[in-house]
Amino acid sequence: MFEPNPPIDLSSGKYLKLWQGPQHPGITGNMSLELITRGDEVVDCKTHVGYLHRGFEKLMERRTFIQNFPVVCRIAVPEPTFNEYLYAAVVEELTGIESPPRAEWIRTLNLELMRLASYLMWLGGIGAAFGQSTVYQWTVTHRDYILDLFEEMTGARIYHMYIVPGGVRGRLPEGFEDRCRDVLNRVEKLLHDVEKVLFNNVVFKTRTKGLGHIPKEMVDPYGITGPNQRAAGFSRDLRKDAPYLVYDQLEFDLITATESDTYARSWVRYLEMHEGIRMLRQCLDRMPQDGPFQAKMPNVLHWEVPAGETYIKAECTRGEYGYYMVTDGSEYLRRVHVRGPSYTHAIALMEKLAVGTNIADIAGLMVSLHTYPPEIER
Amino acid sequence: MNTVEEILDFAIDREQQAADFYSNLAERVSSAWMKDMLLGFSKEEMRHKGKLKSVKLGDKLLNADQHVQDLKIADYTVDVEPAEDISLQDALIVAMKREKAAYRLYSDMAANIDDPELKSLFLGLAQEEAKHKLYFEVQYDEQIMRDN
Amino acid sequence: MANAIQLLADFGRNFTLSDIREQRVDLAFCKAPKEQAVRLIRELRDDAGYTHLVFLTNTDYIEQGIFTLTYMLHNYDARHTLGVHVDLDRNAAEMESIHNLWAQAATYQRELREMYGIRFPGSPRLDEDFCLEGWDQIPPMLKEFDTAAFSLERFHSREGRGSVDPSEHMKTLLYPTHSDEPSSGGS
Amino acid sequence: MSLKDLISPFYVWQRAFEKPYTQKRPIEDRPGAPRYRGFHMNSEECIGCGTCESICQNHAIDMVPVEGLEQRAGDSGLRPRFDYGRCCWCALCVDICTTRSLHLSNHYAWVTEDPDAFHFTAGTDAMPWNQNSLGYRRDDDYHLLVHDRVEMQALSAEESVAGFDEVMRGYTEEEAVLEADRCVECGICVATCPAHMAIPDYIRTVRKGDYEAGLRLLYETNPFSSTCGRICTHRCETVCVMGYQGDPIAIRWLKRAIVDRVPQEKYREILGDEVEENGKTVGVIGAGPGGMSAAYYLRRQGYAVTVYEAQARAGGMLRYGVPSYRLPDNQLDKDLEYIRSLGVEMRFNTQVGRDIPFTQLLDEHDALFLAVGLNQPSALRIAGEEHPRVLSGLRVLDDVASGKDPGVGKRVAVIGGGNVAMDAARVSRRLGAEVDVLYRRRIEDMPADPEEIRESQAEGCTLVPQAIPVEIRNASDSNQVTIVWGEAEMVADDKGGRPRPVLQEDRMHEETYDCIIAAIGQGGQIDFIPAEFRDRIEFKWNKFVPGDYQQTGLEKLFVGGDIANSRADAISAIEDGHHAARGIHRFLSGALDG
Repeated sequence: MFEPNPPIDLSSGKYLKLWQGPQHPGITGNMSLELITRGDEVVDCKTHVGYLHRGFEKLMERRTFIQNFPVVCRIAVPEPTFNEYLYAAVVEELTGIESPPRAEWIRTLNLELMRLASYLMWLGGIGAAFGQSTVYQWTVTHRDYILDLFEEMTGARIYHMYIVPGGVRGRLPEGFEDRCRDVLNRVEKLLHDVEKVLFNNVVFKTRTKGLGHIPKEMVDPYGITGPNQRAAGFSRDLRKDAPYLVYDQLEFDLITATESDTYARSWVRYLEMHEGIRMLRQCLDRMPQDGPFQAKMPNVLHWEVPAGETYIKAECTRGEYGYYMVTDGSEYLRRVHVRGPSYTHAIALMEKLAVGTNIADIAGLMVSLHTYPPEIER
Repeated sequence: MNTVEEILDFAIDREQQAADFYSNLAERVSSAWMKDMLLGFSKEEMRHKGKLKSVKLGDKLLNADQHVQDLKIADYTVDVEPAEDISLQDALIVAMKREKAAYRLYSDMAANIDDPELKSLFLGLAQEEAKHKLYFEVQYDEQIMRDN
Repeated sequence: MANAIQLLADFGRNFTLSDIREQRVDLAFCKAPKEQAVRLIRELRDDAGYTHLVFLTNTDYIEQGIFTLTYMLHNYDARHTLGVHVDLDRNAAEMESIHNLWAQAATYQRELREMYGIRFPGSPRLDEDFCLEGWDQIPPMLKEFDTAAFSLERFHSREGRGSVDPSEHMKTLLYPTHSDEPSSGGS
Repeated sequence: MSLKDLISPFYVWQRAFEKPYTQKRPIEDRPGAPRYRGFHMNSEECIGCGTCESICQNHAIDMVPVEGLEQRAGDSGLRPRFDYGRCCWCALCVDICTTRSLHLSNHYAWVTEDPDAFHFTAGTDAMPWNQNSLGYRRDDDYHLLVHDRVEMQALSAEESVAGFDEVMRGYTEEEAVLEADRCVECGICVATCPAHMAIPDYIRTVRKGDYEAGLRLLYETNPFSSTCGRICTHRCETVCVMGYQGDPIAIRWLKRAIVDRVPQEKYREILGDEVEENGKTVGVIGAGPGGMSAAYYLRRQGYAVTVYEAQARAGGMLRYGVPSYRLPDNQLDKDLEYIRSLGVEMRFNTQVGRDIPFTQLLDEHDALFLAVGLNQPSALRIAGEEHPRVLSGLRVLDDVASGKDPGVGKRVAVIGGGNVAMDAARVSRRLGAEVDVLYRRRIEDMPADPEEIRESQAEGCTLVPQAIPVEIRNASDSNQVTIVWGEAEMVADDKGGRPRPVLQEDRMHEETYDCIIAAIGQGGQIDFIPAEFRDRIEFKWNKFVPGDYQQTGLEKLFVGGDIANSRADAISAIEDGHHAARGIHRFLSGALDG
C-alpha cells in the first residue's frame, strides 16, 4: 500500500526545496509542508507537524474526569464541540450515566451550529486559497454571528466548555431560538450569494476541477472519511450509519458526489451546510422546553470511573472523529486516544495528492482536504 | 431616717451585712468550690456597697421609671436554709430571695413616705435591688435550669 | 452485530484469540498474540470486510510491564468496529509493521516510536521526529514520564504563588497545641 | 465554460456597502453576554473551603490568608487567589463552589503593563468588575456535587416505641460509600470538632472501603468511636460546607460505618497499641468518656492508670444517661473494653470524698485527671417537690439502664427540654405511658438534639412549650400528683443571652399525672476538693476553669469533661481527656511546668 515517491537528488540542481508553513495563510493552522519542486511542479511533499503539540492525551492522564472536560475542547480549535461531546459520551458510556433527552437535543443543536460555523470558516478558506478573499470576509462575519450565539448559550465564543459528562451546563437563554433562526436565515442567504460568487465562478471552477483527485479505491487504504470520502461517491455518514444523539429523529439528506476533486469536495460541504441549516431548524422547532438537562451525577471531585474501554465516534466536518478511552477504576483515565480525520488527510493523503500538482494549488488542495493540525498532534 | 445621707448609710450597711453573711457562710463550708462561690457572692455585695457609696458622693441611682425585668423565679421557689453543705442551687435561691426582700423593703418604705425626694430615693434603691435580683435569677436560669 | 462474536469464533480456529468482549452491539475487542496479530489483521481486512483502519494506538500498563497495542478496525458494510489488542513486552517493545496494509499506518507507527519507544522495523521514516523536535527525555507518553516535574524543572514558575490548606491553617491559628507530638521510640 | 460562470461572480457587488461587523475597540464597548465567562468575583458568602482550588485543572488557584479577615467557626479565613497566567476560565470553580460565592463577571478586557497584576484575590482585591451583576453563574439545575444525604434506615415510630432496640440501623456498605462520596474533603469541619478528628481522611477510608485504616484514624483522636458514631452532638455537621446548598455530610453516621465493620477482637492488631510501662502513675477520677479517654491516651504513653468510679460500671453519663435505643450497651462496651484491655485498673464503687479522700489520691499519684461530670440533677425547688410521685429524669434513665422499672405509670409529665428530658419522655413512652413534656421556653430553644426532639414527637410525646411549673400538689388519688403551671411569655435578654420566659400569673393551669419527671438540668459534685485548695483552683459557677492542657493551679491536677467545659457533651469530654493526657505527659516529662 505504502508506495514511496521516487528518490530525488537535490544536489542535481533540478529541484528546489520549498517550505510552506508553519505560518502560512494557505495552511490550515500551524503545520508545514516540505515541498520539493521542479519548476512549478511539486514532485515530493512531506508534512511536518508538532508546532501545536501540547500532549493533550498525556495531560488527560493526570487530570480527573471532570478536570478533563475543559481540556478537550482545545484539541480542535475551530470545532471544539465535537471533542466536548465525544469526551462526555465515552465517560457516560463507561459510567452508565445517561444524559437526559433535553440535553441530547441541546447537544445536537450545538454540534450542528458548530459544523455550520466551522464550514463557514472553511468556505472562506477555500475562497481565499483561490483568490476570492471577499468570500472569506463574508463567511467569517457570518461565523461571528454564530459565535455570538455560542457566547450567549455557553459563555464563551471559542472554547465553549458546555457539553459536560452527564448533560449540558445550562439551559438555552431566553429568546435564543429566535436569534438563532435569524442567524440561520442570514447564513442561508449568504450561501446563495457564495454559490453565485464562488461556485459559479469560472476561475474557481477551472482551478479546482480535477485538482487533488482521490480515486475511489484509495479511500479505505488511506483511511479517508467525511466529505472527502463522500465526494468520492461513498454514502457513508455516521449520523446516518450509526446515529447518535437525536440524529435518528432528524430529516436530512446524505450528500455525495462522484468527481472526487477539490470542486466536488467543496460542493459536498456547501450542500451539507444547507442540510445543517435544515437540521438546526428542526432542532429549534422540536427542542424540549423543560425537563432536566443534566443526569444525576456523583461528586465529581473524586469520580472513579469503572475499569473498561470503549470507542465512540461522531461525524465532524472533516470526517470520523472519535475518542478511545481505557479506564482502570481509578480517579484518572489510563489512556485516551483522540482519533481525528486530519491525521491521515493531512499526512498520508496530502503527501500523496501533492505530487504532480502546481505550487500555486498546494494551498487550495490543502484546504480542500479540510484539516486541523491540533487533532493530529493531540 | 430622715435624710438622704441617713438612708444611704442604712442601705450601705445592709449591703455590708449581706457581704458578711456570705463570707461567714464561706468560712464554714468545707469544699473549695462552694467557698469560692460564696466569696464571689460576698464580693458582689461589696460591689453593690461601693456603688451606693459613690451615690453618696453624687452618682445617680437607677431611675425609678426604668424597667427592670422580673423573671419571677424567686417568687415560686421554696425557702432554703443556708447550711454548711449548701449547694450552688440553694445558694442562688438564698441570694435571689434576699435581694427580693430588700426590694420589698425599699418599695414599702417608698410607699410610706411623702417627701418626694426621699420617695424617689427609696424607689431608686428598690430598682437597684431588683437589678441585683435579676442578676441572680439569670444565673439561676443559666446555671441551674440549663435544660429548662 | 451478533455475528461479530461468531466471526471471532471462526477466526479462533486459525488464531489464538483471547479476551473477547462485546462493549456494544457495534463494538467488540479481542486480543491476539504478537506473532499472529498482523496476519489476523490482514485477514480481517481482506476476507472479513474490516477495510478501515480507524487508528492504531498503545496503552501503557507499567505495573504489569506490558504495552497493549490497539488496532481499531472498522467494517463499513457490517457497521461494526473491532479492536484487536496485542501485548508487547514493555522492555523490548517491537512489533511487525503494517505500513503495507494502510497508508496512514506508517504515521501511527512513527508516533508510537516517538511517544513510547516502540519499534516497527521496516516502517518508513520511523525514526524521523514526529511531533517532538530536539527531545532529550524518555519517550513522553511512558507512564514514568512525569509532566509536572518536567515542567517545573524546565520552566520558571510565577513568584508569589503558594497555597495554604484550610484545615491546617485553622489548626495553626485556633488549636496549635491540640496535636500529639510525634511519638518517639515506642512510648 | 458558460457565460453564467463569467457573469455570476460580479454578484459580489451586491454586498459592497454592507456595514462591517467589526467592533471598534476601545472606542466602542461591547459587553460580554449575560452568561459570559469573564473575570472572577467572590462574595462575602465565601468561607475559604478551597474546593475551587481542588477542582482547578491547571493549578490557577491558591488559598491565601486575607488581612483583616476574621477566622471563625466554619470559615478558614483563606480566600482564593487567581493566577491569570494559568486560568482558562472554564469556571469549574464556580460550578463546584459550595457556598455559591464564586462567580465570573461578563467583564473580559483587562489591559495593564504589569504582568503581576494578573494575580489577584477575587472579592477582596478591588477590581473594576467587582460590582458587575452579569456573568457566568451556575444554573440552579446543574450540579457537580450531591446535595441530598443518604438517609439511614431507622425503625418506624411504632417499632421504636415498642422496645429498646436501636432506632437508627446503620448504613449498609453501599449507603456508606454513597454518603462518603459526597464529601469534598475541605476539612473545614476539623476545627469545629471538639476532638479535631481527621474527618475528611476517615470519610475517605469509608469511600475506599478501608475500614482498618479508618479505625486507626478514629483512634488517633477518639477512643469512643462506636459511641460517638451514634450519639455525638456532631458539631462538625453544623459547619459542613455541603450544608450551604443541601444536607451536610452525615459525618457521625460515617464514623459509625467504620466501627460497625471492625470487630473489637481485631482492634489491638489493627491499632497496634503497645504499652511500654514508664513507671509513673496517674489517677483518673470518673470513668465517663473524659476519664476513659485520658486513661487510653495515658496508657498508650506507658503510664499506670487507675480509674476511680463511684458507680458499679464504667461509661458515666453514656451508660446511665443515654438509653439503649440511642446507644446499645454492647456498643459502649466495645469502646470501653478496648480501653480497659490495655491494662487500665478500674476501682468501681469508689466515690472520691466518700470512700477515699481526694488528698490521698493526690499523694498516691504523679498526676490526677478529674472528670466527674454533671451527675447531680437540679431540684425543682418549687412547693410540693418532695411528693413521692416526683422523680428525677436521671434517676429514671439510670433505673432503666440498670434493668429496674422506674414505675412511671400511665400518664407522665416531663419537665425540661434537654436530652435527658427527651430521653426520660421516650423511655416513658416505651414503658407504655402517655407523655407531656413541659418546657419553659419555645421548642426552637430546646437544648436537646434536634433529632431527639423530632423522634420524641414521632413517638407520640406531646411537647408543651412555654409552660412554667410553679407548684406540686397532692392529687385526690395518692398514687397521682398534680402540677400547677403557668404560661410564659418570652422576653429578649438585653445582654444577648437566650430569650427568657416570664410567668404570666393570670394564665395558670392544673393537671394531674401518675408521675412528674424533673429534668431541668444537672450540676457537678465537686465538694470533695478541700477548701484549702481554693486559691489554686479557678471556678466559674459550677465549673472548673482549667488552664493550658486542662491543668489547674494545683499542678498535679488536670480537669476536663462536663465539669470543666461549657459544651457538656461526650466529644468535648473525650478531647479534654486526650488533651489532659498530652498535658500530663508534658508535665511529667518536664516539658510543662505548673
